[in-house]
Amino acid sequence: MTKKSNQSRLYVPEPPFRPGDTPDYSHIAVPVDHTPPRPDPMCEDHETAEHALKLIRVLRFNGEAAGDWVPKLTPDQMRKGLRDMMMTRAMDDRMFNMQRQGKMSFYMKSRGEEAVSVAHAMALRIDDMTFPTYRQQGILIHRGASIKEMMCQCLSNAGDRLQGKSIPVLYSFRDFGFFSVSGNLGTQMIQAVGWGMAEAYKNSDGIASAFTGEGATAEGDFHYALNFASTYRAPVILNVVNNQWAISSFQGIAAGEGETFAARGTGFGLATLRVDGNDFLAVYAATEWAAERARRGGGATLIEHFTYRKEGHSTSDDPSKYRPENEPEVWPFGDPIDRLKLHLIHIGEWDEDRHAAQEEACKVEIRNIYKEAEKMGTLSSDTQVNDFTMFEQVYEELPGHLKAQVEVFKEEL
Amino acid sequence: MTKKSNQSRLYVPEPPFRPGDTPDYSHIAVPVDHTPPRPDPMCEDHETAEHALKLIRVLRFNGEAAGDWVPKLTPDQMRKGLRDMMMTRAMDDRMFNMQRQGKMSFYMKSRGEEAVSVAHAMALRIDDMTFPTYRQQGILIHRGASIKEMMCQCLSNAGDRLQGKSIPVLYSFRDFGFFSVSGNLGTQMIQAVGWGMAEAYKNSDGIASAFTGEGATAEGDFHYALNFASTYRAPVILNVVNNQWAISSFQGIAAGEGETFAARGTGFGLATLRVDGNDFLAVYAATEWAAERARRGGGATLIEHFTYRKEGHSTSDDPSKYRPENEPEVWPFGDPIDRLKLHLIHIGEWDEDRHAAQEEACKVEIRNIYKEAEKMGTLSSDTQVNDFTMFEQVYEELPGHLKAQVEVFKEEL
Amino acid sequence: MARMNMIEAIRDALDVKMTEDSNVLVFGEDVGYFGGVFRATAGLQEKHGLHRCFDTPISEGGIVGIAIGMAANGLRPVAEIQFADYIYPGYDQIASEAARLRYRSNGEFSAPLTIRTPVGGGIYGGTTHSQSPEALFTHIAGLKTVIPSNPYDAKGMLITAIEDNDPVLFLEPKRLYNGPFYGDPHTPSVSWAKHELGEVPEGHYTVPFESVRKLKEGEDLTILAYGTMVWVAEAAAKEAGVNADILDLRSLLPLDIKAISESVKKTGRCLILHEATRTSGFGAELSAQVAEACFFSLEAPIVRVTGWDTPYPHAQEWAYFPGPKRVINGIRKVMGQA
Amino acid sequence: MARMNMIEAIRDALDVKMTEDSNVLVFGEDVGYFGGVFRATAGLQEKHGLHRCFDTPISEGGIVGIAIGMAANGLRPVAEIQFADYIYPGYDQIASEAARLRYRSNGEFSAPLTIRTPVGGGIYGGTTHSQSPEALFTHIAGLKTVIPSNPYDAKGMLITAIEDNDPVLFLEPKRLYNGPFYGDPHTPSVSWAKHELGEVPEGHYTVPFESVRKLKEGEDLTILAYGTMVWVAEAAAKEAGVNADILDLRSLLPLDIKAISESVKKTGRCLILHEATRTSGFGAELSAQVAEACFFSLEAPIVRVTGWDTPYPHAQEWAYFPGPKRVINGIRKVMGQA
Ligand SMILES: Cc1ncc(C[n+]2csc(CCOP(=O)(O)OP(=O)(O)O)c2C)c(N)n1
Ligand SMILES: Cc1ncc(C[n+]2csc(CCOP(=O)(O)OP(=O)(O)O)c2C)c(N)n1
Ligand SMILES: [Mg+2]
Ligand SMILES: [Mg+2]
Repeated sequence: MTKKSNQSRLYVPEPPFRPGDTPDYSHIAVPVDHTPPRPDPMCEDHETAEHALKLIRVLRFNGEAAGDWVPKLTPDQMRKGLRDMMMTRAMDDRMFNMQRQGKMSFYMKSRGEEAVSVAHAMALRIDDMTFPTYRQQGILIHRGASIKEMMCQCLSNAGDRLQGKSIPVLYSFRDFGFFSVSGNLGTQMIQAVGWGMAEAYKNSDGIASAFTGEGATAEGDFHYALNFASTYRAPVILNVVNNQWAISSFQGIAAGEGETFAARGTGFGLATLRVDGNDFLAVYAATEWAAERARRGGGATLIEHFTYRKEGHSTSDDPSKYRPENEPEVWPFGDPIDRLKLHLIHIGEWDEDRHAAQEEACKVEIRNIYKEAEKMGTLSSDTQVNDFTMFEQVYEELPGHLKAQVEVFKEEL
Repeated sequence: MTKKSNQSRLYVPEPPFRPGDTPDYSHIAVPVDHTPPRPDPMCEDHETAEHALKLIRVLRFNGEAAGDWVPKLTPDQMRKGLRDMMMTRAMDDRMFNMQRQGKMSFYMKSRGEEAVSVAHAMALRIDDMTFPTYRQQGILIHRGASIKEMMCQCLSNAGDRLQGKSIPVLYSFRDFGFFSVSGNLGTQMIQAVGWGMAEAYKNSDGIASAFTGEGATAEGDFHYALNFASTYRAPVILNVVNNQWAISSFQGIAAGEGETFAARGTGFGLATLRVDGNDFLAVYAATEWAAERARRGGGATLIEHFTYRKEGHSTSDDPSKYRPENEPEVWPFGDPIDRLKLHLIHIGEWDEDRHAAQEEACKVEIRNIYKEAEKMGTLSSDTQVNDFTMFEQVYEELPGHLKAQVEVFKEEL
Repeated sequence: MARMNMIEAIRDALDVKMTEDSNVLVFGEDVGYFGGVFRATAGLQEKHGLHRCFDTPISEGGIVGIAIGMAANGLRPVAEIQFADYIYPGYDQIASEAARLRYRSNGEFSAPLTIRTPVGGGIYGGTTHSQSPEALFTHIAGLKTVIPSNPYDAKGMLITAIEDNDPVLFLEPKRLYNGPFYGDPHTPSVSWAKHELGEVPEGHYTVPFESVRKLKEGEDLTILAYGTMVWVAEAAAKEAGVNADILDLRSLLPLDIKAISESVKKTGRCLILHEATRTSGFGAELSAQVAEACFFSLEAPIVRVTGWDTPYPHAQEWAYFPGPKRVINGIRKVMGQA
Repeated sequence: MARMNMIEAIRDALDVKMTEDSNVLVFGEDVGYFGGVFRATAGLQEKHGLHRCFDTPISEGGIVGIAIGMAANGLRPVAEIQFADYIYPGYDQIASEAARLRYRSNGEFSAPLTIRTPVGGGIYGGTTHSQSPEALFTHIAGLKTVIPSNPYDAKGMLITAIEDNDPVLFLEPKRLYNGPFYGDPHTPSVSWAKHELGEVPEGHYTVPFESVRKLKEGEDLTILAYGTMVWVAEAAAKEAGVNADILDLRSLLPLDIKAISESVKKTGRCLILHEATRTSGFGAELSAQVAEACFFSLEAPIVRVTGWDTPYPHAQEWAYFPGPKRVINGIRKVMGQA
């Protein structure tokens, strides 16, 4: 914590580095014994209080997996995780470029955060409903949703299951346990608690898992979620993806004097874990722990995924305006794909050649899918969404006043 | 914490006792060594983490004052505190009765919670702005606001400084550092942070102190207050008055699995104190500590005042509908007036006779003030507020459309 | 058939639906053991269990938020907001989320929830217990906003609301809970026991939203009202000696504009009443729609009689409330007599 | 005099006031170092210091909440809400608190704050970056709601807003930031550099709120518009070949009803435009007030041309937007040609 003045003064936090500075993150260098022990998932909440301040890690930088939290994943499962992350990244790259070519209005990448979504999804059941933000496309890829349908959504074309109603990336895939993404930050957190309460009410053992960026924890909905999850012991996982940035605002604006986002849950008596979000195995292990706890009636867990947003906030953003250009590289937690790759190589289940081949394969596969998707139209081509669909799904049935508006609209065509 | 099921089930907390039960609070019996040590007011926030879970106490039940937190108050000061509490209670009783006689539309008592407001006010400077709820009338009484004016507000009569605009008890006394009370719960918490930020911005050493009931901590505004106070290190005190009840809902509905309300601040890196709210000296000491911290640039403190709402929520409420009638008596923390009285007697600065005389004197004084106030009208008499004042103070100046409405109103007279 | 006041009718609707459908849950501040500050849920926890009717934290945003999650997950939540004046912390969840979930997911998810909340003045509630915020919700596409004026409608419309597959805001004019209110606080209250609309059928029945209820058939002018103002309209029309077509709108969105315009085309004159603040109140929309539909039939300007553009004052409550005098002045204006 | 686009004009207003008055603080999400996602505050932190222009947590309720506390304590906060679509978490603080603080304290406290926020569509922002929620604020007594349509007004009105002793909601039509927009997304954009209203005086000047700006003098009909629709009105009237009195309202509450009714009395016909959802939009209030004031001069029904009663769709943006075709159809209707 910064030293205090001896007089009350308006204090405004600032990030350590701005464009032009040479970023140096040695102060958050990563200690080997940082990882707290793994308690029983049905432990008392206060047994995880220290977890909120530490950082659960499994993957060492040398590729080794070590400690209490090493999950039981087969090489095949890990290879699937690796591939899902690589597909996610390949898709992000492709879509970003296509946006630059005017094929869609907007896009948001998740580079650097792929482990958070993919490993998390892998540790859940497919019927556990996730309440994502716009940076958890990895959940859909892992769960096997149609990438073409995802792309068509971004292109707002004839293949868009949402018929052009929503901006790119705000997917909805009920059958893949992926709740309709809202453009309003934070709102999904408390909705997930309601979903989880309904599961509990029905005596089902399904759970809900909600995501928010660290920036959006400042919304009231985050507070509601912590509070209601605590009161009704709802079977939910509340995930804070702390990727250090909220558009141009560094995490200190949302965190303030608070040491971690995980610690926000301590006062509510929730279980609280803080995990290296660039560590696929750690994310998996933490999620598995929290899912078991929720499913068995132990209540909610708040997980902070400590990671880094390697690219701009969205295609509308230029991060070099507010942070050093090389900050993503010097960020000390590495890259989630590289780290899982190294681990697989380390245990003899992967090699550089296979990796390079897979990278190329993902790229090609994404390119091919994209081509198919684009055949169904783009926003800049004649949009192939029938304009009249805009009147549908406001209500289950078209009320009288909307029928009248449809008629007025016809006159202008 | 209640034992968990081994399966997720909708859990709904319930209070330990309902009407018909014999309440037994021996489980929260009051340990002598419960009080945590008094750290330096400029300490690091985590040094107060345990304070959030314990209970600062000064007054033993035998009248002794003991421990680290004994404040330096002269007998005169304590007698003034005692008298202010007694006046507050006398006024509450009188106003309650007068409401029952139809003299005003509504009233809210603070019985059992007088130390929270009076001792808190005594430890602040009069120019420190308080942001109260409807149960801190003790602040005004301590600071010497006109009781007659307070009563006239409740009576909505010609002496009402608010000219009938607000319901009873929602006072506004700027000159006495008492912010206009809102009927919307919680909103004042974040406003107080803004006020404090303004003090800091102006390099003044004034601070703000805001109050919420434990029930209303569930509102987003409480979260905003913790967050912004933390981020901008605002010179404020955020007080949660945990009087166990929010209308008919016991504190467990708001608290959930959280152990204390003070602990809500830990995750934000705020200083957190939990104090026996029925202990005048402890409230004074905690407030003094937090005020010093805020004034010297140490930032905000969250104080939970652990107390008990001895009467109904308001004149519209009948607590025997939802809690045992004798619960207030068996509540193990005693009465704030009795406890300070006993202390003064214990140190030889007070006696039963003087106390009885003072009780009578307060009653008489309040009765006399009330008589004067009632001479200026009541809501049930011809209201002496000019109806046209309802159009004033919507804006600084009457805009055109309101001028027109004034004319329409004239037609109906 | 039973005689019920409006609170009893509402409670009965909840009871009927809770009995019929285990997906119906009821929650809100103080609604559980205690049964709500207006007693609308009294006895429901005891009868249906702790899990069916329970207290929530004081967090209107949280209440609506969990209702959305539950509704999307197949339940039929009925949330109470203690006073409509306190609905704003939940405004984002209502307007941005509940109302738009179906649209943004193109029908994949929806939020069939009901929010009940008391509105209106007449109990000396001042600025924060008297508001009528309906117009802030009729502007929100995807939401339905309805308001009954009597026990019969209250029960039938609440059942309709709970069964509706879209989110419904169900406004309860608190001044009508015990009996019709004719606008004069100084005459003794009448009770629903003495009014035919206090006759409430047992069991299940529904009252459709988009269906204006005609209180009185008349030729001189049309009066459009809803909630408390329906009864004030009746009293004022009588006192003014006019023969009014008085329409109780029941539902504001969707609106039964057909019945409304038929009436105005017949009478040629239209008076619109509401208790809410005038500017951008729902009366504005009614005025615009009536003028659009009936311009060539109108013999006089449409008149709106409303609350003032001020917060609802405490002591001046009856000077704020659009009582019989203001309504009669309005009638005179529409009739060209003023 | 300098040529400015609307963003520059807004920034200049902030700069002028920050220079003049150390009580003026500017804050909001991303407004500090970065200067705001629309760049309206770019450079202000560097020039005036970290304490004068800073980032906030993503908490619209918190932003408005601290602004109220600061304003009550003598400062002049100017808060930015990144998009008007995100203002709802702050709705309670605006409507219940900022707008009513003066009233409930009978003038002892007040909240002279300004909230700036971009509104309207035209950038493919979909349901959550395109809304025009003005009508949700014009219903709130105690608040002022204004909306400039060009750089000159933007600067002058923002200075007026900051100096106003009551809370002001300052809506910025984002589609106009770079130039007037005539409603056809397919014709190349025009820039303010080429428009006379891009001439912005240096230093301090004010534009009063309650003062309609007449774009064009005409006899055939009156067109009431604000924000983006002002320019669409101009283009459509031209294309329709009518001679319209086009009024840019500037301020919705308070409203310059005098100038409006003078115009309608002159032309006998009135078209009202807005981008927002139709039902209970501000057009309803305008329609009601115009009819009340000008009934006997009206030769045809007032026509409202608005966005549809749906959320703002993404791909169908231009089918939703009330563009020139819809406006021309509206003109024909008012002129009795359809
Ligand atoms: C209620 C609301 N306020 C503001 C915004 C605008 N906005 C979109 S993303 C964003 C930053 C979010 O940062 P964070 O929560 O950290 O998520 P990240 O983008 O880093 O994944 C902001 C301010 C919004 N979408 N919704
Ligand atoms: C936003 C809002 N929601 C609900 C209410 C209704 N209400 C008034 S007081 C109260 C209970 C408050 O309990 P608590 O915060 O514990 O304060 P206490 O009355 O115990 O002092 C409620 C629900 C309100 N005034 N404002
Ligand atoms: Mg982030
Ligand atoms: Mg309480």
